Amino acid sequence: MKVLVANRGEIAVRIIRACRALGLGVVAVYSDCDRGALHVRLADEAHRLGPAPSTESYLRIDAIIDAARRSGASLVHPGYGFLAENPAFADACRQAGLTFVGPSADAIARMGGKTAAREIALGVGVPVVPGTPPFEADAPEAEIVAAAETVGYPLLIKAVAGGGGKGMRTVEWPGQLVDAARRAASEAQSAFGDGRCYMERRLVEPRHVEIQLIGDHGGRIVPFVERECSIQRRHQKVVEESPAVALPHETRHAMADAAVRIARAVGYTNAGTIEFLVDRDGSFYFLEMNTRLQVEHPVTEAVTGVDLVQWQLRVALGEQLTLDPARTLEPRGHAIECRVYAEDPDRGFLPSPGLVTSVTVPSGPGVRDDRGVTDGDDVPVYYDPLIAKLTVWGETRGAAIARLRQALDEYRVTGVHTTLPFFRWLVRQPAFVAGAVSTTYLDGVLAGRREPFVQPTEQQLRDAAIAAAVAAWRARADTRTTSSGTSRWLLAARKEQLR
Amino acid sequence: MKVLVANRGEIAVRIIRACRALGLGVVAVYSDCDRGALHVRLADEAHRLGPAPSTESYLRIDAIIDAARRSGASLVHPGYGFLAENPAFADACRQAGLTFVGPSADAIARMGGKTAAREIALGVGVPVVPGTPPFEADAPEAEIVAAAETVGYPLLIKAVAGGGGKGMRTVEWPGQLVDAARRAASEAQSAFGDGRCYMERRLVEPRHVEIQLIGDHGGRIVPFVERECSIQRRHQKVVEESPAVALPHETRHAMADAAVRIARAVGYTNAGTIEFLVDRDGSFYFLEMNTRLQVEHPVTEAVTGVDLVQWQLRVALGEQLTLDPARTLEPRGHAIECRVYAEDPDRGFLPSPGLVTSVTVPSGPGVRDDRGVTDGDDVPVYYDPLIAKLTVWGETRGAAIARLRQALDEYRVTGVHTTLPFFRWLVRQPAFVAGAVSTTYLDGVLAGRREPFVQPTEQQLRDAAIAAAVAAWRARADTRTTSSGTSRWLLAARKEQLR
Amino acid sequence: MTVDVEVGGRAFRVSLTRVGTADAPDVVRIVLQPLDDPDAADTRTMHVEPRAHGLTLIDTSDDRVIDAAVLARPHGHWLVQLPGVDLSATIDGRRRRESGGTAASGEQRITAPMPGRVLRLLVAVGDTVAAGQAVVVIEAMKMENALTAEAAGVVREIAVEEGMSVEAGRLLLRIE
Amino acid sequence: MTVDVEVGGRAFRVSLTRVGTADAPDVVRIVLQPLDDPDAADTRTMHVEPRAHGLTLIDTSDDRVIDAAVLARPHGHWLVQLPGVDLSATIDGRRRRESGGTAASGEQRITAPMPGRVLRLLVAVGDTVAAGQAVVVIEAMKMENALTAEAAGVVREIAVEEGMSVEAGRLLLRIE
Repeated sequence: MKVLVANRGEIAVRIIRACRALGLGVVAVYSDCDRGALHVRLADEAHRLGPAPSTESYLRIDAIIDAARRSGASLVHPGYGFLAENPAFADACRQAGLTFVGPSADAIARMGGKTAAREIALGVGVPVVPGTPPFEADAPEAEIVAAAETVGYPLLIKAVAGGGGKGMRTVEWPGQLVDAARRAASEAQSAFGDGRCYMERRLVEPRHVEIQLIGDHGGRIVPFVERECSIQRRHQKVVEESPAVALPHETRHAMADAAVRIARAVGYTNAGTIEFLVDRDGSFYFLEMNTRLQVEHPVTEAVTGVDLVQWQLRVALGEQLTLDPARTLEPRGHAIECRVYAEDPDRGFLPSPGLVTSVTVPSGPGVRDDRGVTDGDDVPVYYDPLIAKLTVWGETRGAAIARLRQALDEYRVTGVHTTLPFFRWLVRQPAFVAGAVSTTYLDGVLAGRREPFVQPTEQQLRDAAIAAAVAAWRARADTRTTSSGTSRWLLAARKEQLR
Repeated sequence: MKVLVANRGEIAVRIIRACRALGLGVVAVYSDCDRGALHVRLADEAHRLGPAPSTESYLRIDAIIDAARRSGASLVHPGYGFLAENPAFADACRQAGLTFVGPSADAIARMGGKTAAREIALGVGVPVVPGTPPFEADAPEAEIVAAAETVGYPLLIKAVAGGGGKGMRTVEWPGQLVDAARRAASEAQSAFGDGRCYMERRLVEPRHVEIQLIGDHGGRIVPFVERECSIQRRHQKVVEESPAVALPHETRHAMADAAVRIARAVGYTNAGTIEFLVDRDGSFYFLEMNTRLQVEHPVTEAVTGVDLVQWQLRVALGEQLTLDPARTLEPRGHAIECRVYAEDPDRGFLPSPGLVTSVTVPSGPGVRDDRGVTDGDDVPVYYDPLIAKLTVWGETRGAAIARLRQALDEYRVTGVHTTLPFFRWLVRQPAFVAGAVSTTYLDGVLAGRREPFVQPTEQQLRDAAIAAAVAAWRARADTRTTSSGTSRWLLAARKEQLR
Repeated sequence: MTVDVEVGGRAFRVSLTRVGTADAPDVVRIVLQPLDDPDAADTRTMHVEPRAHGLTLIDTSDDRVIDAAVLARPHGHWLVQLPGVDLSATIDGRRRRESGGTAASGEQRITAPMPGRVLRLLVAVGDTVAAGQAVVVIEAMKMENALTAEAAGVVREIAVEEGMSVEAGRLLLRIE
Repeated sequence: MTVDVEVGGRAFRVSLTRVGTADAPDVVRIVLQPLDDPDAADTRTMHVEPRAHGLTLIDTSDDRVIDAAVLARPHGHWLVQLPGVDLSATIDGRRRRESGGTAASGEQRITAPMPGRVLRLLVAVGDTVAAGQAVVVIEAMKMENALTAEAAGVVREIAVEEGMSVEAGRLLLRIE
């Protein structure tokens, strides 16, 4: 039996590994710029979807269904992002006789609309953050201003179809409102093809805590120990951990109960996550549901020993859940994940696409690296620049942090900039070590920073000067000869020298 | 505080990681051929010991003590192999004011002599396999023959100072005895500088089961769940797992008790392992003690969550053990390790030294890779060809095997031959899957094999023909030009073309 | 060969002499002289080993290893990546020659920091902008990135249109 | 260029024609003809991308990727490593020319399979040896490896001494 993995990068690699461990065949899909990508090399077969832009490749439902037909795949795993939360895709799979590894199109549709999901949560007695109905991308200014008044400032603008911080804006005072609403709508339109947004009251320094769950087709729903994802940059998670720091045992169980009630209300199957905001008084509010596998699932796997992606596939194949909720809610040790992006943290986290020329990966006990590129691979400009997820486990949070520091120090990627220097700095901040963070923590400390995350030593400056001089010398020497086996960096260097 | 790591390869890397997680500085040592090796690159500083042969570098006590002095290291971790079980080294460290991360010189000396160790085991009521006193390398033939009679055939000849299968020979009938004894003595002399051997009765299809333990300086000794290491080639372990397959709970506890009694008898501190042979009737016999960290320690770490190397360092620094024996004896899930060697399994496991040109490493949940080389690194001809250890964990043994297969399929090393194809074959053998193996299993099935471990498909043959032709074409083109940036394989190819 | 290298705000003069023999062709003598302290020169002899990602340099006196990824970037920049730190370098003042003059005259050139698409132009030619004001939004890798003016000035030229795809280093606006 | 490649007991004739343009210089048309079945020829056009460890070849018709590590080994051998399988290949019959003749005359050349040290010679010139009999012990990487005669014969030459270090491929003994 074959599974078509309708994604790319690290999550496609992750899903391929789960398929293999279950003895399932793997069909990859790719856009033109991903022809030789890692997920393609690891698959049994690979089918082209179209040109590099995602609207012409990974977002093309027809091309993916066609690849599934041609390859004889019987399951489709959407990963996260792209079409993962698109009910039309889940529906198209069903109509093509393919098993969609995820919830029903109906459940996606009902929970995917952020405002409808809030109604469902309220319906089963789970509190939500006060908010407005959705407004259209071209709603009149007066309507937007009036809606904002019902929520109060500061507020958040969010895309109805949102996720990953896209189409999201913070509004501190009325003067920022209209411009922010327009930008959020434009970003939402370009990211999700749906420009509708809504507004929500912004809690003061809340924590982001979420409950992973998985449901089978017999109505069983198993919740997992919570994840804390409070460390966010511009509403995008950058560090996640499990369990949350200092969350009372009763709150965990109350959240898990609330999550299961919400999932049950829509007949939820397969993996999903209910996100909550936790206020400073310990009360929690339903935020939204992600009707798919999440980026940060490895921390849950690390503290429970459960392979979530294997269970996604097993449930999709009709298997009954045999996980013991008592165990999935009792973490063993502590896990932390860092999302490593191809971005330059010293230039405002600007994306840094390009050729990865080498990767040195940390390893050892309690260290897991999920990566979508290796040396010689490209980070294309067309997609999310997430290149790897580093997950560490320790018997205690302190032990996990110690391992995380060691692993981050060891991790090295050349050819592109990465957020590794930023993480090396972050994991040494007192607030992080104390776990005293909220969703506003990171943007707050970054706003005041001017200095680079790493200060080079005198020795490093001298070494760099020597390396640059030797490289220039070699590149010049090389322009006088012809070679077909010259390494890539030298070819690039020679080209620059000739400018 | 700094730790000098008196070793190389994967175990040096492993120890460096543990030091870092504890915030300790790392001093590496190296021989001439390891100048740019991975363990050197990961260290804070590195000191040269001498020329490549281990007798002139990693076995030179004086050079290591000198490097520790120069660097200001206060601890010395010996790893395994080399000087790890040399009481003179432990003693030299102590005299130089350095803390040796391991047991006392006295405990090493008492347990390191295999025959003396047997006496100690008998003294605390632990049964041993019947055997002879040691004989000298140049013992008269008659003495050897007479000693063999007291044990009976088949028997094993073992080096008193032995380990890792070196200086070990199986003797099936009297005609093989003298030649085998001479060879074992010669190998023992060259490997350990001590040619003395002894003989031991060979049990019929026994299993090799061992108990890891760790002791602190307050007399606490904590035993761990057993490891099974029955899959051996020429007495050298190639696959290890924890827990053992179908070992009764009472046997585990009886073994752990026996192990603690033996360790206590010599006032044992730090990490060590008591090895047992388990006969077909379930009775077990003390085999020997390894007074150091073992190659296969990751399987224990995987099922207990305990970082053994960190605890080695903590105990050496005077910390008290706070591990709960009830927990260390209760495994969570199942772990299996494969020792990946630079050897060609299709040519009788001949060593395959050389330049590693690329490494593709498996990862994902429950997968750990401990490696001593990465792409661009050399596997020197001077040392043990172990290049990596792949350890997988699963909730059950079946889940672990499924992950192991997936991880082995994904693992790729180019430039040298490795035992990966052999492992891909092994983990699909019914006897392995059933866990129905003994220490004679592997040599038995390998003796009868003629066919290669992988049969290439027609497609692979065609691909290889094309790749070889393109490579030859590029190498010829390249001989007509000069280039300083040509890749290494092409330089090597050009050289061969010009022969 | 002698070159001037500027890195991390420091300038060095580096002289290279090949001293290799047939056995070890890639041995180089390096004299490193900080331009702000010419007496603190440092002479080393190093093995040069090419790697897929750059160079490994090994000091023949103490075996210290420099493992550097070196990438040529547009406009005479080099990116030098050492373990733990990424540094931007220029050689023989290329950066100064190419953009230094403009800085002196008070001109700012807003260039694309990465390949992407011009999403929105927030100013027009003739507009007065304040320091820190966003002037153009570039979309790359699914994120919007607003580029800001470094100093106050007047927009003199807009070299791109909305919707246009741009390469890294491409001039977007000129502000005086 | 046309070469004959022998791999895994099969022989192929491979013709290569460069069809690259200035834009894509490394495109090659490949005609592969199994010598045992000349009608089953296969023509493909492939991009050739050099990698640190070898080559990535991408079929332009179906985008299938061949990721091969290719290493030149002594005596005209090539080691081709594809994912999951290592294959030894010879080009233009080099192996046959170099050692084939000796096999025909009943001569066995025992050569060092890897670099190492000759630990013990177990036979002397003039000794008769049986098939499978160990004739020399090589120590490499801390293991002893006994090399055996493939067929019965008489030892004609011993080309090394005990304790000598040998390179891979070095002749150790000749048996007739």
